[in-house]
Amino acid sequence: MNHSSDIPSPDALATPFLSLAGVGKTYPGVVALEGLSIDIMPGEVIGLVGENGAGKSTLMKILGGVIAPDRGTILLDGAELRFLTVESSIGSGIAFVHQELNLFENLDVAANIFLGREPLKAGPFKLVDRDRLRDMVKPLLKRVGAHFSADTPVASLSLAEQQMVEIAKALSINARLVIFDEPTSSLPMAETERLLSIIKSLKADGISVIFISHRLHEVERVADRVVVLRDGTLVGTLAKKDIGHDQMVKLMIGRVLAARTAKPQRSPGSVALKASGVRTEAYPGRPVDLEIRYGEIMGLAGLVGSGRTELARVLFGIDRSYGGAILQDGRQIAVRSARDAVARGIFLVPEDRKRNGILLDFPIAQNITLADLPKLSSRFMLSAERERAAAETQRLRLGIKAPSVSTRTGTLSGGNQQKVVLAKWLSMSPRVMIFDEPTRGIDIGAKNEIYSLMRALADAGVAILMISSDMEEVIGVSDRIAVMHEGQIAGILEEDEISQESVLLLAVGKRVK
Amino acid sequence: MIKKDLGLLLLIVVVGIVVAIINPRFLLPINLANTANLIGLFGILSIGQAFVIITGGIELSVGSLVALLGVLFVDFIAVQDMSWMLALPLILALGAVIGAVHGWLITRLNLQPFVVTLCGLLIYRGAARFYTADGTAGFAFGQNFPDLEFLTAGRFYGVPNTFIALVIIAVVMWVMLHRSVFGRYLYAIGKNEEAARYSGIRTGCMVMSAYVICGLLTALSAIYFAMYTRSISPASHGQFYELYAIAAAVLGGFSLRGGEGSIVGVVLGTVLLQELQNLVNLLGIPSSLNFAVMGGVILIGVLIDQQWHAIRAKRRLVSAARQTETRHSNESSLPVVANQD
Amino acid sequence: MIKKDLGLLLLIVVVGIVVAIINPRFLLPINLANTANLIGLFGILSIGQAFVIITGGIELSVGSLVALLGVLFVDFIAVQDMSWMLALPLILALGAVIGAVHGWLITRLNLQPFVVTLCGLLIYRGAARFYTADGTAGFAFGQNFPDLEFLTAGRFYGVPNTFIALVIIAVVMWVMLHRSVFGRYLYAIGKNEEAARYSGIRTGCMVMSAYVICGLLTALSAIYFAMYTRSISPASHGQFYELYAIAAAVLGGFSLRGGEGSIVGVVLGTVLLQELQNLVNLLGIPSSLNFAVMGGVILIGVLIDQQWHAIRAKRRLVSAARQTETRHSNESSLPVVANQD
Amino acid sequence: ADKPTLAFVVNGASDFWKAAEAGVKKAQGEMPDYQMELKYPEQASVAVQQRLMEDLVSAGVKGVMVSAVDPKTQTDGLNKIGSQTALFTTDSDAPQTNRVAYIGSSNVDAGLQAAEIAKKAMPDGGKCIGFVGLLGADNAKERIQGMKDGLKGTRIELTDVRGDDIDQTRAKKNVEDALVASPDVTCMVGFYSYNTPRIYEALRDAGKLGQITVVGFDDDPITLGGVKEGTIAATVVQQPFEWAYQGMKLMAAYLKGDKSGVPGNGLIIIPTVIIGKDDVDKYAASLKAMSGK
Ligand SMILES: Nc1ncnc2c1ncn2[C@@H]1O[C@H](COP(=O)(O)OP(=O)(O)OP(=O)(O)O)[C@@H](O)[C@H]1O
Ligand SMILES: Nc1ncnc2c1ncn2[C@@H]1O[C@H](COP(=O)(O)OP(=O)(O)OP(=O)(O)O)[C@@H](O)[C@H]1O
Ligand SMILES: O[C@@H]1[C@@H](O)[C@H](O)OC[C@H]1O
Ligand SMILES: [Mg+2]
Ligand SMILES: [Mg+2]
Repeated sequence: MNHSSDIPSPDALATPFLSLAGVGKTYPGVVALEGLSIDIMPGEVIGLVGENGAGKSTLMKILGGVIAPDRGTILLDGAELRFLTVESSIGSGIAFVHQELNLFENLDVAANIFLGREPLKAGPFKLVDRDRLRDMVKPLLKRVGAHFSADTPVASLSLAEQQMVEIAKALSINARLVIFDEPTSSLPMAETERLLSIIKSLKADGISVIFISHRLHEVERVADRVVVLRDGTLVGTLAKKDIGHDQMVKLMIGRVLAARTAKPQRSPGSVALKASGVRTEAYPGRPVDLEIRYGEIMGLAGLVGSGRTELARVLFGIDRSYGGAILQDGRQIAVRSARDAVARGIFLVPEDRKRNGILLDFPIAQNITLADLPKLSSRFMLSAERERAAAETQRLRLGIKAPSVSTRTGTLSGGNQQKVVLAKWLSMSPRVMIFDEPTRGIDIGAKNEIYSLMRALADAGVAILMISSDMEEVIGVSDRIAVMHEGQIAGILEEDEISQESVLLLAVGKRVK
Repeated sequence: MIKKDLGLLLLIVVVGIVVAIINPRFLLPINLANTANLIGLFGILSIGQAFVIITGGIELSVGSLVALLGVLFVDFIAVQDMSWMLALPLILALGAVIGAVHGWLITRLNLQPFVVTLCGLLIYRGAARFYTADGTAGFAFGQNFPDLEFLTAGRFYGVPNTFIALVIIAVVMWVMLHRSVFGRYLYAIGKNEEAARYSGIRTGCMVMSAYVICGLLTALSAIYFAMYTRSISPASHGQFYELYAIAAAVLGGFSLRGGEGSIVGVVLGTVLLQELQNLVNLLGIPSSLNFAVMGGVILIGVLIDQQWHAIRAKRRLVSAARQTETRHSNESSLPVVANQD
Repeated sequence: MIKKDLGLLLLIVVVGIVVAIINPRFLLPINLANTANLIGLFGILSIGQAFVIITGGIELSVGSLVALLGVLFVDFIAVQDMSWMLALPLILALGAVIGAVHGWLITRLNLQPFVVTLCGLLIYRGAARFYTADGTAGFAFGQNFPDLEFLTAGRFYGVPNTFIALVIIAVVMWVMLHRSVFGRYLYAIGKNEEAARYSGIRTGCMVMSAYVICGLLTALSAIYFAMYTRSISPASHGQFYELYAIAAAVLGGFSLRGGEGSIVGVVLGTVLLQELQNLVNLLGIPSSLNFAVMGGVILIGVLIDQQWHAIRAKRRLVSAARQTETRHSNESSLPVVANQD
Repeated sequence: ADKPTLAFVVNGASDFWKAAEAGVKKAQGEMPDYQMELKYPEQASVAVQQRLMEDLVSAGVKGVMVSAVDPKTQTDGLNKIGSQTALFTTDSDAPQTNRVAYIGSSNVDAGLQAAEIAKKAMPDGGKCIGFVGLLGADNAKERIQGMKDGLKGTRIELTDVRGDDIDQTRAKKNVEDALVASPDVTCMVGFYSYNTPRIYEALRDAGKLGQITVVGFDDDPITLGGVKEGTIAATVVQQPFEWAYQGMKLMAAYLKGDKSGVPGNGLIIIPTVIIGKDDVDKYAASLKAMSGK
């Protein structure tokens, strides 16, 4: 079908334990997967890459028994699997870390990890053997490097810690194949490293892995073979020796991306926003001092739970602060609600897009105009025309891929949803923009667009604070980097001090010389 | 949305035709006017409820409020000799204040709407019964307030003034919900309150306003109900009216999860419910079946709506699959060509 | 969880002591037994409701079901001369079937629980009234069923058998909800149904089971209520019982959003509600205030709970601030050492 | 402080019982060594009423006079109360129980009297529709049956009785709907105390006052006004004041050991009375005197 599959791989003689043949899935209006065929060898790590909406999650959901394919066959050890359900998939030895977190905040860590597969006491009553459960969970937590215990309620974990629970859950299944669907999207560096080594140890045990990620460097490091999807079709397979960042990008989007190290067009201006001794709920004993200047992109790096999101929430008025002051243009301001912040041109692009960023059920136009309605209306009466025009302007400006601005936002790909969030703020002259993990789960093409947008904003004089756990991104995009450690700014790296090592050192609480 | 409303309208018309065929007196102007009158009373109540439901909330104390405010109104003007021009705004204000308190408890103290208004349901009825010492509040024989009575129980060219009031209120509320910034905010909050807050919307304030509007409209309809029955036994007056209002909203396409529904829908829902009540009496169906007929029709309505949606979605899916299949087979030659390149 | 239950227990005890001081007859064995009897009746009902609430659902038809199943039970054994040994399982089965139908409509046809059970509320009461032609179902004079009466209305060493039944059911249901896989699944579903599905849990089946359990327990209590009143006017019997059950669950720490609450909590909630009713009658408070007292106490309870949480969170924060500050100053020397390495 | 307590327990909240409250008060005034009170259940249901009585017994009440919600089938519950206190019934009797005596009207007789009113007002016959709160309640059934019996052999017919569950809005709409559905109706009967005023108002709104014969029950002020005006033919009044006043005194005497007031058959019937146009003023005056207003 294509050139790379013609080349015999070293493992060609080994028999695949799982093969997919002609698997396809259609949603109304979208072909998520055209007929797709892949063989998976024992002990093989397959990197699965592709743009947002390429069909990666769809393929994995089919394997996980979450959705049923419209056509095609799946063979396990040569026998056809029909009517795969979540249970039978797990039963066949397929473990699945979902892209969207699927944890239960009202249950503790142990209950979450073994949900659906609890160890039972003897007897007909299906009683949970809680002691055995705890014993089974402990080594798993240790393996993923978690610092929390088995009976911690999941509600009190951060997003990254929750992702660790998800990984532990996948490891708990006695699997022959583990699927990771963007497991690192909210994992910071150290934890990511640990995950990559976990994958290697799985491979050593003869367990196959499918690893989906938009962080191509990670894919490069662990994959034995890379499978590239575009618009639901398999457009290429890269054997181990051919795996490289540029090759993957070329297959994914059909062209090579220009280097994206756009440098600032101007030197930073005066201090736009200053946090002076601000205390957040997570670290009330740790005051934060931070200055962001007009025209610069200030990166904010740190380990999991170091308190970056909490700081952003306080600056944006979502959480109250537990002390300290926020100053805009040198004058102390009161930010008691997001509305106060918005009125002052301080905007936040939140970490959890679906929960805080957009209304999935609203048309694109209504999402874009939501924050600016008073301006787009006359005497509080909506003007459909003006709304549409404003939304259309933003859609063209940001290149949001959608049939029209009346399309339901929930049907867009992640990258385009993120652009809708951006469009909401860009239409109303920002002074300070806070981006919390702006490219979480977003493909490389869209990522680049967002980076250039951020740079353009900074060049237009906007002060930008970018929280990111993606090392490449922090280093590549920021003009300066503040690093947080346990709720406090451990240090600020100027342009010439920036390096992966210095960020890491500060992040774990060591001092950079 | 509009299609849904049309479906409901169709149901109303079909039921109307069937009833009219069995008993042509259904179409007598006097019967239509009587029914229109009650549509007015319950419609105002249901629109109030709709504002709360849109935010994802619920207002269960409506029936008890109709009793409490009704008792107070009648007592003020019939016993305390207060001028109705004073009593009316006073009761409306009281309704608004109670709505504000509910909104405050829900938005500021983070209590669940169901819980707050359930307590309201219990407390207000108790208060009403205590106020009259379990007696009845009513007018003495021959006690008349011609202006008030014209406004609340009179007719204008045969059309009940309560119905006219409903039409006016519905139009105002339609503009408010479907054409104003406030309405858009309510839908946004109902769909995803957090995202609305992150967009700088003062969600607490908006939700509170929804409860105030509900309180206000409930107070107005409490006055209308009081003037309709002219006597109120607080132990039973208005009992279950919250269910009528919720049922009308649900029939009219509102989702109790919030963020969905239209004013036209809730008015049509009210019309259908009152048509059903009228039908039970006109066709001589035993009174005991009144509730059962109502429940049955709501269930069937919701089921048809759901099935209709499901079938449409399925058909879309099938046609999508067919399209891609033909595309697929057309394209199947392409790779060969590509390989030859 | 356990702390919350303790708070509720404390409230129950304090209220009990105050009432006993004002009217020592509160502690008479006969009064305690009477109250325990009603705690048994309502407790069983509330535990059923709790199972549904845990899944994020609601069962509004409980009161009407108590009427319908009660009418049928009495009619079967008093009029149709069916043996009660046959009628009892028959009614239980009917309750389970009705629960299954609700569960089916909710899980398979995707209807909202509020809507389905609201229709149930209307339909079952209508059916009950129609069945008796709006009359009363009751036993004739002297019609006795000694065994059945002992089981349903008898006492064992002075303890009402209904209360004993409640204790047994509560223990079984506690194990089921808090110690079995099934219970764990229900909590998971209540919090996040989709995620539960992704974990391989057959959510539809589980939710259905919750409604079946609710139907079963409702049927059981319907029989108990029927044997308590020995007469059923279907127009009013069991009216508002769904609210009692929901109120008991809410008082007991259940969230109507699902996924939260404990069996001990709902039983204590029932105890408090019945204690309050008893208190109103014993202290000579006008009965008109009965509902108001109930509503007031629920509201206050929920408020205290909420405030208590808020205060605790604040205190935790302050102590955390103090701790980290000291830890911080201790640590401040560490990096220096590290640097010297 | 420990005076023996006597309780008068009614079947549901309604203005009808206000007169009884006045009667209790008057009796209390004459017998200060007893504590007397009137109790409303929160709802007109057997369970609620039974619970109320049980609690009263726990609270130490010595005598109970009850208007049972459903006396026919409440036998056991009433017996339980009767075994711990002196139990009297009122409003509707429960002869199968261990109650000491019944004091009240005969609802069958009241129905017969309603028939009398109809016959007198419509010598040429007519078609009646009735309205009532609880179709299933005993007093309603007996009144309806009594009226039907009384109308046997005449050209007047009671064709239908519509129920409203004590929802006043439905009570009024039922009348409006009846006017539409049965254009040939010539007479309307309000079986519960509030039904007659609702009939009166619906007829007034429809401009049919005076064209349709109205037969009433009880003495709601609107009912009495309509009778006086001539638009309501007449009303059958019960005497809850007397039930309460005489009943409480009787109960007190009984508890002191004086059983002479209890007749052999245990029935103390205080007759219902037809109040027509000419009797209204006198009756209203006596009501006023009783309530002491
Ligand atoms: N439930 C659904 N209904 C309709 N369309 C869907 C649904 N789920 C996925 N799609 C569409 O199917 C296509 C493939 O989606 P999928 O989630 O597999 O992409 P992906 O490769 O995982 O993207 P990402 O990198 O953003 O996670 C997309 O166009 C998406 O919009
Ligand atoms: N809902 C919560 N309840 C309790 N603690 C929480 C909660 N959310 C976050 N925390 C804690 O607050 C601290 C800071 O979390 P925050 O989300 O601000 O970190 P972050 O640096 O943004 O990391 P992340 O990469 O997870 O976004 C962490 O210790 C986390 O465990
Ligand atoms: O029982 C009462 C009945 O006798 C009266 O006629 O109407 C009101 C009822 O409560
Ligand atoms: Mg995906
Ligand atoms: Mg974060």
